[in-house]
Amino acid sequence: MSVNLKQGPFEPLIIAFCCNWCSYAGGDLAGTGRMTYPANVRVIRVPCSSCVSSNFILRAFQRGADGVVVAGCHPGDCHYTSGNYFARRRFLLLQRFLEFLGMEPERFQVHWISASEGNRFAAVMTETTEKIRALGPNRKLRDTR
Amino acid sequence: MKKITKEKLALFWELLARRATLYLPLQEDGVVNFAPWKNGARVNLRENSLVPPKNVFFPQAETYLRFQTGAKKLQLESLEPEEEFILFGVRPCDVASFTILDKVFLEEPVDGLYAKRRRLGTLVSLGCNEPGETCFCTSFELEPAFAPGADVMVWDMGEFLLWEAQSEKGDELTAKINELLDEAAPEESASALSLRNTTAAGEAAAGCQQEWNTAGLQEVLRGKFNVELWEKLYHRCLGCGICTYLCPTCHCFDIQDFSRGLEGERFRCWDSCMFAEFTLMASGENPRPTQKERVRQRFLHKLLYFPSKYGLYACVGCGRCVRKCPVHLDITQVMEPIK
Amino acid sequence: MKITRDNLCSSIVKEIAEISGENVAGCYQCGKCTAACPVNTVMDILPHQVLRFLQLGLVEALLNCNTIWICASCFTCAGRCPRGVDLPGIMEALRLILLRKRGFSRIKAGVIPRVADKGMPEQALVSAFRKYTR
Amino acid sequence: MRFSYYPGCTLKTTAALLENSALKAARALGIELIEQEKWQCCGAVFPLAALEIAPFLSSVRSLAAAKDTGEKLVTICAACYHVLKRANHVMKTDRDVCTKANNYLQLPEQYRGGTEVIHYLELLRDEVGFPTLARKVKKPLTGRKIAAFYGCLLLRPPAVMQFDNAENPSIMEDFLHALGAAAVDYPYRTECCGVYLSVQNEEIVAEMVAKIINSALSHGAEAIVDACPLCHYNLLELQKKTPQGKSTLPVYYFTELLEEALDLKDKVEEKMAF
Amino acid sequence: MKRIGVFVCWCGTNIANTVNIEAVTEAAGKMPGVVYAGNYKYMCSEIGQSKIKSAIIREKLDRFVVASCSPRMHESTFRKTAAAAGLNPYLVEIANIREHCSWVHKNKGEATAKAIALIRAAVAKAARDKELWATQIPVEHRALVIGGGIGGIQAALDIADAGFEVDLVERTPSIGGHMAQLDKTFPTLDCSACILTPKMGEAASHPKITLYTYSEVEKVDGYVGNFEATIRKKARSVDLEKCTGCGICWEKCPSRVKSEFDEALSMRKAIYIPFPQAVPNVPVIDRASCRWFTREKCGICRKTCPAGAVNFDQEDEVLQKKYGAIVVATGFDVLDLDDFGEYSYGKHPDVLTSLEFERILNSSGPTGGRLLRPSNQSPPKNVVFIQCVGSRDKSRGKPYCSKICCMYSAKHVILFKEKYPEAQAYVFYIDIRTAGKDFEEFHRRAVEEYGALYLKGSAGKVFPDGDKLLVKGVDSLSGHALEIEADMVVLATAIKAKSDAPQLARLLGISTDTHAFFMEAHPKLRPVEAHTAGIFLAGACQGPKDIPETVSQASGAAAKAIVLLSKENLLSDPCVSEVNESLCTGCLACIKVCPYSAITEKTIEEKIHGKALQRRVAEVNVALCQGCGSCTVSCRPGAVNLKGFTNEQIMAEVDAICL
Amino acid sequence: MKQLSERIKEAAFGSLSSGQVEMVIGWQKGPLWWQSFPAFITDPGETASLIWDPFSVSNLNKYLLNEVPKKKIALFLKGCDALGFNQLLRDGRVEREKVLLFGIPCDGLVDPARVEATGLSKGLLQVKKEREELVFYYKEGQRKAPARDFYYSKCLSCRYPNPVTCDEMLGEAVPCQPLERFANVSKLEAASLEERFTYWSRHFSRCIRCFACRNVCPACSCRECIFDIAEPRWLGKAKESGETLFYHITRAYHVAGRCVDCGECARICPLGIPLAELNRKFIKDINELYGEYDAGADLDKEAPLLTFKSDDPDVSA
Repeated sequence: MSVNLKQGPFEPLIIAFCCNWCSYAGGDLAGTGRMTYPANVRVIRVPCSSCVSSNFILRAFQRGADGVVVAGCHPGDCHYTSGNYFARRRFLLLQRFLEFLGMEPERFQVHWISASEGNRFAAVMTETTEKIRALGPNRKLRDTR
Repeated sequence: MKKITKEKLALFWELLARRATLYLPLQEDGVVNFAPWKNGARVNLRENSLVPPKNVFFPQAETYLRFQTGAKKLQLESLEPEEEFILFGVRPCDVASFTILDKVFLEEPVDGLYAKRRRLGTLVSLGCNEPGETCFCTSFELEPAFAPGADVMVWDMGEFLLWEAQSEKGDELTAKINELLDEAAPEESASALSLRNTTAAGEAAAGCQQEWNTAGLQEVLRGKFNVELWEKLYHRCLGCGICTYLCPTCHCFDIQDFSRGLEGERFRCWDSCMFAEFTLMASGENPRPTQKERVRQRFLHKLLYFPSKYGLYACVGCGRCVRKCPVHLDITQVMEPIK
Repeated sequence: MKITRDNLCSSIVKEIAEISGENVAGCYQCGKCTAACPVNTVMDILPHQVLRFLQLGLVEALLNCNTIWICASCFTCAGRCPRGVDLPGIMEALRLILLRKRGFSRIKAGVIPRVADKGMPEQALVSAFRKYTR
Repeated sequence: MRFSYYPGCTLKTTAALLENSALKAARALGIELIEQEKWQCCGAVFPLAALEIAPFLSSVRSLAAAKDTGEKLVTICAACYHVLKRANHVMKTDRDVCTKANNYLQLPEQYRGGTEVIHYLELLRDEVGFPTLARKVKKPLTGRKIAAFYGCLLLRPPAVMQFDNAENPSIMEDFLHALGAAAVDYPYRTECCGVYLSVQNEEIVAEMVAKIINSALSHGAEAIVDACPLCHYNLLELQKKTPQGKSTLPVYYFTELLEEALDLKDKVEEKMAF
Repeated sequence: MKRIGVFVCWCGTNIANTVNIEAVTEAAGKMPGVVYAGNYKYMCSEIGQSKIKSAIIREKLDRFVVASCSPRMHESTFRKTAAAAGLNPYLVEIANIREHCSWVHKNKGEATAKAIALIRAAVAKAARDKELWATQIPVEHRALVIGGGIGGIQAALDIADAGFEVDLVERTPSIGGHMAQLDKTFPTLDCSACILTPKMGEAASHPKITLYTYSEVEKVDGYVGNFEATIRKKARSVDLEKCTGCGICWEKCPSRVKSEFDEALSMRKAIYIPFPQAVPNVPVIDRASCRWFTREKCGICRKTCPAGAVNFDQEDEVLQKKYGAIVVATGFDVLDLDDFGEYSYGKHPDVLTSLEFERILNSSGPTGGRLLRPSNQSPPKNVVFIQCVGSRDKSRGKPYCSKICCMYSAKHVILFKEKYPEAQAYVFYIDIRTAGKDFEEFHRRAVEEYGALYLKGSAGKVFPDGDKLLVKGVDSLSGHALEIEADMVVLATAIKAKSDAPQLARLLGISTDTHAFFMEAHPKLRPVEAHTAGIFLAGACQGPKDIPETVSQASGAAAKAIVLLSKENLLSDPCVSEVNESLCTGCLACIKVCPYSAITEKTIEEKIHGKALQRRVAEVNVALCQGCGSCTVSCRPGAVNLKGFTNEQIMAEVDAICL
Repeated sequence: MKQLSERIKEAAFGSLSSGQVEMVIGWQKGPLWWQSFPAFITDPGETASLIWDPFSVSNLNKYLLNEVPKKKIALFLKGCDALGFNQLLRDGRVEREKVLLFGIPCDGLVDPARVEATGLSKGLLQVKKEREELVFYYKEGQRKAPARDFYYSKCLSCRYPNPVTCDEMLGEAVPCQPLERFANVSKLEAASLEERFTYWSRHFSRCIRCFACRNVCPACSCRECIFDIAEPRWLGKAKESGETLFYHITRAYHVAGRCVDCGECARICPLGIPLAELNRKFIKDINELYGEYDAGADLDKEAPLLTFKSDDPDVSA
């Protein structure tokens, strides 16, 4: 059963697509540094933020995610040189489009987190979880089945 | 014959809706479609709906089975429609479409979901006052202002609606809402008949451009499977599903599963012979590889295969496809050269 | 001198940061502000020292110095600061703290007729009032 | 060429000379400066405190009014230029302040920094062009050695003002060259004149002014030009009180020279019919 | 049906303390496709791995999931385990329940639930794993070194000494770089030329090194082990073979231009060698200032050349060569001081940058080593050195420390004082940074033996004041604003990346940091490698460095290149993109987003409805593809898929996590 | 207009009879006044049936995807069609040398719904355009009205009435005075989140997934559409608001930076969903964020989603 259908107070489900080279490693560093953040966040490892298709993001929302984070290397630092630059364009447009359709913009966030920013990783995930918790469950893009 | 004055309509809808779910032609963003009536909804009795009311009996998608798989066992739960409803304002052509759908779904093997909905629903037809530009129901010997298959027949006489029950279900409904109905004066009742005559005449008259002689069409089409005309016709088809989805008689469907982890549900949903994937087989083979075969299938199915099997054309002349086909692949026109 | 955490993060230090929008930790004491300042000779606390005092939490001394009143907001320091610290903004914050809290005025009413008579431009009077009073 | 024009308080009183000469020259150069209706005082100083919005609301109103006409907003007074340009910068870059200012002002249309604020000197350089100006000069100031004084308000903070190279500006020198004069380069031309300190601490200002004047003199200047009423006052009045005693370097507004070079100086202005 | 095994690691107490191992194992056992789930204290240990191996055989597992630490830690370990048990190593997935779970959550219930979700995702992904096979790529045994400064020279020599061919490409007419411009080097005060020139000669005469001076790399294609570079040898207009370097031509040449080598402090001719020890010692005609080329008159050099080496008709030569490895050693530039008008640089001849000062000190420099004021050729008595001009300046300059200025300023003080013992040196500094062998001692000598006055503070403005310079500054320690009357002012100008570094980075497919220095693959563990395999970095092109650091990094880069060049073949990562040709529409958007030019178009023929049809589709070069997956997103119908991270797999992960 | 239709016939006849092309795609007229539809002619003798009238709205170039010509195909392009053609060219779906393009300057086409809304459609037999006016023919006689009053709204904001590419122009270029095309998008942008959501859910709830918007789109030219692919099945077939949203978001997103703003999606939607506004939101954002870009107008300009600048605006976190 999806996290947000459980009994009790609303607990958001947040899916984070993290690029292997920066953000996933930043997540690892958050772990090695024992920096806590809410367990609501579940990370999917991808090679690069440019590898995250809008399809996955929409799919996550359909299947019950309350928030989606895409995290990649800082612009200019992409392991693959330019992937995050393309991702930045794709996601900025998608973000603005979703907002145009009436989705809360907070639900889909993009962050640049380097391998050395374990604290930032934890902070972003904490902050995102809190924001989404405050927003309540995603009802707009969700599959109701 | 009964009547109800138009001022009472708002009350009337409310009363009906209290008895059962009430489907009415509602207008939203300039588009008229059948939908459950809610207070404040804008009822449009002038125009026919864009999407045919078949979706009330045969929804675009409906879940009928839930399943859950464990390590060993599979649990199933079937779902059935339970809700009684009234479908008000169906035009006689669309009422006739149910006769066609009944042939498909109610003959053995009977389609349980459709059958149940037919039982649960009461059909109130609204006669047409004026034929539309693309109407050609008379081509199929239908009457624009009279639907024998409806439970209740209603005519819009301007100030009031005339109401006549035509079946047991119709009588029951009439009894339930009798408080709002008045007896129609004899001359008022008679006006319904004259309306029937004038509209029928209107449509059949030369003024209506869609008069299409279907006599002997079935025979003509036999053996026209491989004529060169199809080669010419199909080109402009875009392969979209507008014609089939807006057709009151098209009834093809697909069955799909939706699952999340170990549980899920099975549903059926409209499909269209215009789509390339419609006949695509798992092997990758497609017996109707191009739009030519698909266009031919659609026309021949309506005008040859169906009548051959069931004895009536699978078209009621509602004109929706003529009106909405983006490239005007007009059923009334394309048959002419074949003939 | 005793330095305590309370001094370093006193509410007034925070208030200065809030009013000026500047982070005094950005300053690494290169002194370029002082070197650039056209009125540094008549200041009792030099511009770079103002930042150092703030880093040390020594606000009281700053509120009693003449520097903040002498700073003419010429922005030479801000334009050259390698750390992008807006010192005139901090000076303004220090002035505002005094002007807001005590409601005092730095300007003596007596000077007005004298200077106004000399054809001093409105601009000078308005700026003086804006800087010296509330 | 048509522009919105923001005069400011000082130009209407103590610095009328600056305005009159500027407007006269503008007409002669075929530039239409349309004075804004109901302009309000810019406040003379830009509020440096991050939390203060109220003091520059009047500037925003002027900026928004200029946007409505779709014209660039011309200022002549250096202080007004400084305040309006900085206010505009904030409106353009600080969303938060921008929202607050808009909420407060309740303008018919949101203002987000769309107006371009330019100084009269920029008008001459970018819209008229110094070469064109040079061609229009009737009485070139040939042989005159003049030191330009920039002061603070036009140049700093450089990141916001972007008026010219803040440490090494040339616009006034280029202007002087266009008028046929020789521009004197001297190190103190971008220093502060002491601004409003003259109200309370005249002696400090006198010392600052002395440095400037002496520097200009020692580099051979015969006159000094400026673009700011306050600099003008300080340079003109306080050089008399310099510690070294009276010095006699004449001080002009740049527009006075412009007027002179265009040969408008003694002409009585024809009434413009509007 | 797949047969998936799940192995949950306790990681001692690291995981087990926060995650209920038993509950997780039980839940994993019920997941679709899972036929076995077990757990062990240390899965990565020998015993743990052998447990996995035996389970693979016993339970006939065809793939497995390890729930343990980060895949960045042990993915390769468990892939080897799989291979050892006869499974394809790419049939392994890792669920990171340590770094991403047990270590960052405190509540055991929540952590357990999350661990289960992560394993569910890994299982869903594993179920869609396919066998993947690495391919072998042959290696071209030749290296390309770009940049002929001390870094490039050192790297070339090291690689060549290991027995591999090296091509050294230098843009200017001579190798030597900035080091050739220096007078002495800190902290030993060795003569720079004395230690550099032999190296230059060695490089020129090494049988394995080919010098391409006055040449530029125009294009680099290919991939690790198989780069293909296009090198443009600009027309020198002088025949390298015939020229004897006698110097008659440049003596006679009538065109005078500012010398780049002397930082524009002296003039050179249109036909010139940049400096006396240039290698090759063959002049080049600067066509932009040569009268023959600009006015078609003159030709004196051609007439006077005794060897007949001058050739006006020489044309650029374009070479294409293959290389296995590339070393980038393109060095640095110094910051442009346009934004720092307060120092009067460019307005007054006695205000110099350190590099200009270096040339004035140099015996082969514009003054023949006599340290005189450029304004009036008189000996300076007071020299003010200002450090951090543009360095550590996030407003107008560069936020970083240029690293070498403290030391060379001390050197300049010493050299100045050696020449003029009676004179005074002043140094404005913000902080003194002397981390390095003998550096602090050197700095103290400048202060204590040579009496330089070090002033902690900054100079605010340099005013030309008569024939002097008035420096207004501050001594922040005493709290005094200062005025110093100086004869010369020397600005320690920030080091910056070469202005065309971003273009070179694009050309090579490597990345730059925010200041356009080339990025190393890892700041600590892979400091000499670029992100792109087969490309190595040496010297200041990667960040400010002094000579010994540059040389050691160059040797490091050379060592890395040698490792690569000594292999016959390389194995490529099989996680690369592939194109489903039947879905591919041929729009080729993927080509546009591929950072490695790994996708090309090809024409295929297929039969559609009986008609033979040719159409274009995309094709991935598996050797070039680095597996970023950008192409997969650019492909609307999803015809391009990244092996190991297919659309199906990521979608399955999403679905599984959302349960 | 008459002249133009004559020229169309001539061009068609000429190119077919000379053997230059093997097929001409143009428009023919149906019996009803608004029925003008694509026609595929291979016989020079049939070219006389080709027409050009205020209802020749169908974009012909997408049909090129179905045809595998040995020789060339001749095609008539309006301004919007030419942009679409260029997009197909850019996507590698047509070969320029396999088509002969006749350009048609077009200042706007008539929306039958607007005619109906005015009541002029009753008994209407034929509509013709004469200069700036429409002439409505009835049994009883005729009526006239300014043509622009009846144009599709997409035509009123058309910025490329004259084809940007063709082999031969038939007719004089027409002037262009487009209305602001982002007015609706801006209006929606100014609405609250909930208002926007209500607006779009109401519209999307009508969607029957006939895919006409996709099938007509010159930027939707995939051989197999992501929505049709069964494995993996991205788009489910249920009538679920989530699925419908996925469809509309993804459709618009896939044509972002590629949409030529021909407005066909919205015109063709039987349920009247304002689909073009979705595309225009992307166009507007792209123009604002990455500089003006008109897909199909300039083949040398890099598509905005296939390029980047290192100082592009950041994704707001």
